[in-house]
Amino acid sequence: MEPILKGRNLVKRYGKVTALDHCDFDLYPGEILAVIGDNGAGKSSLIKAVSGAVIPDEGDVYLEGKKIKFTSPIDARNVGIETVYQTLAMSPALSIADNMFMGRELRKPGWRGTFLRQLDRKMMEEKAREKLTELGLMTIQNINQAVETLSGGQRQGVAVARAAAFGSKVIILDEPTAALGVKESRKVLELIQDVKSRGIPIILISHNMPHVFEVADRIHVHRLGKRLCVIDPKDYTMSDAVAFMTGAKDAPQSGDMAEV
Amino acid sequence: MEPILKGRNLVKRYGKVTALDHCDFDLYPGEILAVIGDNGAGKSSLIKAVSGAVIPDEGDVYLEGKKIKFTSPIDARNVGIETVYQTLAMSPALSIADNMFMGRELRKPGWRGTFLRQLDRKMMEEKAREKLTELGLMTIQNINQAVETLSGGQRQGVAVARAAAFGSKVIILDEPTAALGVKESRKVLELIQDVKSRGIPIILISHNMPHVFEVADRIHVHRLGKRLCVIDPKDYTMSDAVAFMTGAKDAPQSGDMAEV
Amino acid sequence: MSDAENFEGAASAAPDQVAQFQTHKKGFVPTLQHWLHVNPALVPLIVLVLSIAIFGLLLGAKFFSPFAMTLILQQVQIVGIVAAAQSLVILTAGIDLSVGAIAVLSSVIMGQFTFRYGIPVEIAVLCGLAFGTAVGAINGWLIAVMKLPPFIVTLGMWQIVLAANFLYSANETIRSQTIEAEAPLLQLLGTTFKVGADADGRGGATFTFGVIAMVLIFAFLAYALRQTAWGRHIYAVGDDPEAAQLSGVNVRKILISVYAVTGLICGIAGWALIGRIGSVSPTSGQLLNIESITAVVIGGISLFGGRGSIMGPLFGALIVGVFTLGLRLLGADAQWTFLLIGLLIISAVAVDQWIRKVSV
Amino acid sequence: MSDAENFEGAASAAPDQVAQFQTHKKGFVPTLQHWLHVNPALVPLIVLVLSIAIFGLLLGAKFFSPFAMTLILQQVQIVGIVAAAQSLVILTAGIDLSVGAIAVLSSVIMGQFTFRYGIPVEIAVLCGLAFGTAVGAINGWLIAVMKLPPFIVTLGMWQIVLAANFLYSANETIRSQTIEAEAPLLQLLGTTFKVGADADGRGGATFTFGVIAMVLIFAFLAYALRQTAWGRHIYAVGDDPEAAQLSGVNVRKILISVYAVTGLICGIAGWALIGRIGSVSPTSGQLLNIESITAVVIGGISLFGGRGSIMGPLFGALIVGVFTLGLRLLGADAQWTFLLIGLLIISAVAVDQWIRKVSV
Amino acid sequence: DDHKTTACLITKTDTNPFFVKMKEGAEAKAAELGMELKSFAGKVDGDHETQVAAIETCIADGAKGILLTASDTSSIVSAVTQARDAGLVVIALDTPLEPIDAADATFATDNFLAGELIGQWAAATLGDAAADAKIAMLDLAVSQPSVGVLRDQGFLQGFGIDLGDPNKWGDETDPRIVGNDVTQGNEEGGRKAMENLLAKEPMINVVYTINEPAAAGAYEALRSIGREKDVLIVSVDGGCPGVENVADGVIGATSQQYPLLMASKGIEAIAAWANDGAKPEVTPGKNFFDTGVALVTDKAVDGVDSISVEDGRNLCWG
Ligand SMILES: Nc1ncnc2c1ncn2[C@@H]1O[C@H](COP(=O)(O)OP(=O)(O)OP(=O)(O)O)[C@@H](O)[C@H]1O
Ligand SMILES: Nc1ncnc2c1ncn2[C@@H]1O[C@H](COP(=O)(O)OP(=O)(O)OP(=O)(O)O)[C@@H](O)[C@H]1O
Ligand SMILES: O[C@@H]1[C@@H](O)[C@H](O)OC[C@H]1O
Ligand SMILES: [Mg+2]
Ligand SMILES: [Mg+2]
Repeated sequence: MEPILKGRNLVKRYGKVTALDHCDFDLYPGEILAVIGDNGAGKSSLIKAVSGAVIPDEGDVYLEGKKIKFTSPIDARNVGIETVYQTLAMSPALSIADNMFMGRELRKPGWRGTFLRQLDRKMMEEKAREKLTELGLMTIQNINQAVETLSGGQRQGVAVARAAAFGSKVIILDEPTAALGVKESRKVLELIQDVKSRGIPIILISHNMPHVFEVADRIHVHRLGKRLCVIDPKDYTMSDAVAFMTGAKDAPQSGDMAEV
Repeated sequence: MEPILKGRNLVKRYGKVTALDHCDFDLYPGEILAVIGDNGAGKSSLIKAVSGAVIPDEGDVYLEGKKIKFTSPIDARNVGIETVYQTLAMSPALSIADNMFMGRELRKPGWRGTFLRQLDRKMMEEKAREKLTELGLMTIQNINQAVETLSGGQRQGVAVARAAAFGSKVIILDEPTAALGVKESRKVLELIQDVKSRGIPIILISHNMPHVFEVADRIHVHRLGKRLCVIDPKDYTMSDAVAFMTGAKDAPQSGDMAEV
Repeated sequence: MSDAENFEGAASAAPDQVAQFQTHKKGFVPTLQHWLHVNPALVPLIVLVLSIAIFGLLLGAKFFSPFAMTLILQQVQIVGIVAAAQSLVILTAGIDLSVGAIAVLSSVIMGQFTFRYGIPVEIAVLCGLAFGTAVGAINGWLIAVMKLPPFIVTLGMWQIVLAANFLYSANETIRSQTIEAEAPLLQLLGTTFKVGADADGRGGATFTFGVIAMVLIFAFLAYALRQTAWGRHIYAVGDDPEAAQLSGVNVRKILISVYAVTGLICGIAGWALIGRIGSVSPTSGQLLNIESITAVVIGGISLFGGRGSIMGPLFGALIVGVFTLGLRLLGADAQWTFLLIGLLIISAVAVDQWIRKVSV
Repeated sequence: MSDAENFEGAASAAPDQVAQFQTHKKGFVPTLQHWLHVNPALVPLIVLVLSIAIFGLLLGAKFFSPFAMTLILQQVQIVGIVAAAQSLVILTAGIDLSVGAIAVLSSVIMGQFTFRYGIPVEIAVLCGLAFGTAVGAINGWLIAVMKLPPFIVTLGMWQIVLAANFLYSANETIRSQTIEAEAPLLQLLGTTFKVGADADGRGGATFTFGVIAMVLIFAFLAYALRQTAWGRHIYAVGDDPEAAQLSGVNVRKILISVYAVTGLICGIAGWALIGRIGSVSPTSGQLLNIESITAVVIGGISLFGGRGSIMGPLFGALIVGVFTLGLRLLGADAQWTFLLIGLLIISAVAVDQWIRKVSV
Repeated sequence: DDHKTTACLITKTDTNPFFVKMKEGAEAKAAELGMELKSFAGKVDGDHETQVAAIETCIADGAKGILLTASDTSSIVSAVTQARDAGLVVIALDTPLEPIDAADATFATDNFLAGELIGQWAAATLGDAAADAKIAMLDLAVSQPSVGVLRDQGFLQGFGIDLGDPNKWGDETDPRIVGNDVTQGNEEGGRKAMENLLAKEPMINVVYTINEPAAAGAYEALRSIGREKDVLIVSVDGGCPGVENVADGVIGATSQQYPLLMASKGIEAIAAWANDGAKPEVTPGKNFFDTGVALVTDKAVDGVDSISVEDGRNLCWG
């Protein structure tokens, strides 16, 4: 089977630090791929490289088998790849609704939209509220509240809701539950399952092993800027996974690696 | 027993939002007190109010039974209360060593320190490296690296190391392991135990129930801006705790509340 | 810890109820503060109304007349138009020091193209506006694509355009009478109409097309900023350009378009300048950059970008106009007026800050 | 998932080894880039050396002589001293528009206290310096305690101090000859000494105490910024004031002290101004704010604060000086020089940006 | 007092001692005649809009007349016309408007003549050496305001140099001119401009300066390289510090103008207009009232009228 998103030989250097060191990467259609690894292993750098947020120094990215060059995250979004970055990428002074629809605002129907390019604020607010309610995030009191007035977890919820609402080909989540409470985390996991059931593949970066083992179809273990191995959560235990990613145990031979 | 740090009737409002709603709070000597609660429940606001980062609108804070008014985090630090804020509070462009010693730089011995007020950079770098190594964070390659070049987890590690190194009376950690990997989280938990064994009480905010139940002596459950109850982890299960904090179950009567 | 695996399930029974905190009432002043916090453009408006009231009390009919009131409008029209443009730039966390130079060279181009080369005046005006837009676009390109700091790009551009202005115009003024006779379109924005003047056309409220143009530009930008995606993106870019980029805003396009629109508006300001002073004068407008920035900041737009309402700078410009005229009518001499305007600038912002602060 | 409880234990066997990536060599240019990235102050230094070399080639001995080289030093000394002060402020993410006005009024105070009131000149000089410090401290107080934006505070202060300057001095110049006869201390920083002049004292390298003062101020600030806690705190405040506050920096104290030191240095600049122009003239120094900011930005200090090295602005000021003199010697007239300096400003920063960028 | 006649004085700036004295002269005269004076000024030389606003303010204020030194002599005309239509008398001081009859009257120095006098004096002082003089021209500003152009061109005319276009400086081709540089009319600018030109040609021996502060700055530059004794500096203004500088040999000669006279004449004219609608007369043979200009030097030369430093001191201002 052809991976929907593929990276080959990706290299990204920051000064003397090599964040990605000839790294490969595969995401297959319809799957949930977890990416795990130590802090600083290069996970965020990897997903930035495949989502247009940074341009890799070397190596190629393929979407559905075709080589692509994303020069900005907008390119990736335009082909349906939606990312929640670890830093969340929100405009603090703008409202939740503004942030959710940033870059793909809805315009009023008719001449006011076409000629005056007027936004349909009501519609956007309604939809935003709907998405947040789905995630159980309506402890947020006002959809027009500035994002900077939200708690850390509330912010993360908004970012995840945005990605889920708009991703049509791939959804990438970089530690989406890091700041979330138990209840909110559950909602996100449910959402991930839900997105998968719509046939959209997901990349999930997480340090939470129980969550990873609960939802992942395959686990990409990242170590020292490279893909160390890919394992099937049904074949290995959490202890194994932790041992691989921390270097406590040697990685399984590629013959044993998880195949789709 | 007299609490070492005590809050009574604390109120903090942000515009229409009441983040703290007549909230009480007690930390006893030598204990690890976990604070748990939904996103937006007001946990961060609470610890900000007792560490001088915000000035509560109403209510009082007591340190060792004496009423105190912190007007800035510096006041709190001066009496030995060290806090890792959820936002980490680092200067991105400055080095790890600079950040660790921010506000309590070491000066060279002798006249160069006294008269020229020259910093002892070497000493600071050495100590910083030592602390980070203790936390297993020496995947960081260079102690003079700017903090903005660190991965999210590495940054969090630096912040925790700073607090652990300098806290002498109380250490407050607001979600210290949120961005940390498995290995790094373990190190932080070990560190917490270690600090406790030095007799210093700790406040730990976390959404990670296994971690909370592993290390906490008492658990302060926060809900809707108030202390809902305090439970002893030995008397309740994680499910109970989650049920209390999310409102799925009613809180135990105060008679049942955990006492020291 | 036997429930380790499924403890999270306990959350599922949780109520989905929205948190309800009691709302707190604290009387008039906090309510006002909160209301102003939500509508920050009202702060300069209130300062404006107060200062008109105070000068009106001190000076009586001399100041509080339709004539004097509309005079202020005329006196601030150029600064006002430029401040509208400057606001856009400042909302993106930029700054444009070249606004005055662009306005002046645009007006010189309109004049010289008409008189030196005999180009039809309509086309000359368009050339002037196109020139302003082009210089603005170059600023934007240098800032967005070359990633140079706005302060330095527009500082350089200021000097370049100003020197070009003197070189090109040979510092020649085109006289009002000549323009009036041969190319009245250049003076279009100076056309006045009076309301309530006496039989000789004296006194009464006097408006000019330039004043109306200023108001229209503000209204247009207010619409664009609130009601179009372009406007929301301007705020996002000013707030955090990296986040904006990651969340799908074409930051380059926004920046280039903002500086280009700024250049265009400066071109219009140049045209209005001809209307206001009658002639085409290459030495005008030297202080427009500082004056427009002052208006913007008194109007409550943050120099760090992303925050503030476009109507603020209009009130900001008017506040300065009211103070200048009021103080002069009170008989303060020029240096005292400068000194007091300096104090005004600081206190206007201090009042603003006071109103915004506290836990509102 | 039976290992749910203790899976984390698996990490304990992990090696504590530090990650080792292979270092990559890519030849000279990347190495240079990396090196410059680590030492950003070198970028303006290189631009400076290159521009001296180019003008030297074009102009030969006329330019590349001890006389011309030290002339540039003398011409930039005032801007240089003020740029040192401005750098401090800009490192805290502030800006000081009042620098020139403070310098001038300080010099007027030194002169008028001596001549109008007959105060001993030593004390008059101290009063001038104290005045500068006090105005700076007021700026700092308004910014740090009242939380007003630096741009607006110093814009207001600029107007206030400048107007006060004209009101106080009554625009009276104190002549060089009078000062020389009665209070030579005022001209101290103008004292020259020559190295390698001919028998008549012509040609050769000419230094003034003012130039030396400028170099000493830079050296002192470079030390303070790198080697003292005060300096590190300045960077922290500029980087993220909230984070600095939370991590134990007394942000207020730092801001007030920075603006006060800036005022003091401006006072010294005022003293040097007397040395340079011989007389005490209230109309001097009007462009010092723009000129000093230009030097700072060409010198590579970010206007957003927290980043840059203090030596950069010294080179920045010298770059502008080299271009001004070089272009004049090449025969460019005043207007063209003005235009070319505009281009220089943009291109110097563009080169800087180019050198810094790419994945260094 | 509301019944007092109000007069306005609008100057280019009020930071230049010349205008400060003008204002003092006007104030003194107004006080003497029981009038009220309001003065206005641009922020910088060339600040035209502030002057327009000032005229409007005077109209709003019900003033009887305006004394004006215009920054932009032709652009200001429409504002002046507006004022005259509103019944005010407008008198140009120091700087004639374009056209000159746009104002009701003009009391001014003949700036071209002021330049011509110092040019003639310099040429005569050098004698034969004038043929290979090396001249530095220290002008006002890159925008080439008219006072600066008139004095510069007057100087060159007096020195015997072909002017090219008499409406701008810098287009002359005479090799004796080392170069033009701008000073902003202050000491600092004077010094820097002088240094720049000296670096170009160290043997400069004649320096024209737009005004006396610029001359003082140029002198400092010469002094620092030890050439102050062998260079002839000429200037315009005749302010008291300038005259002292002539006495001390810093400046060789300066053309003195009389701002106090302009101002007091102007106030008198407004008073007359307010009383009986009378308009002022002009100097016979000229289209303005010439307040006069005199060359101040102790080294008089044949063929150029001059007054002594002592006389200059008695007439000086500021
Ligand atoms: N902009 C940058 N400049 C310099 N170095 C960087 C930059 N971004 C990342 N790095 C470095 O690259 C390495 C990989 O970082 P990355 O953020 O990809 O790690 P990660 O696996 O996502 O870690 P975490 O789990 O902590 O988020 C780290 O050593 C980091 O210091
Ligand atoms: N600066 C602020 N301005 C306005 N509202 C704020 C501000 N800080 C916090 N709040 C609001 O106060 C409430 C409590 O926030 P707080 O950060 O204390 O929650 P928390 O319990 O720490 O949540 P989390 O687990 O997500 O960190 C939230 O509703 C939040 O939106
Ligand atoms: O005549 C004036 C002159 O003397 C002064 O020095 O500068 C401005 C001029 O208008
Ligand atoms: Mg990461
Ligand atoms: Mg929190």
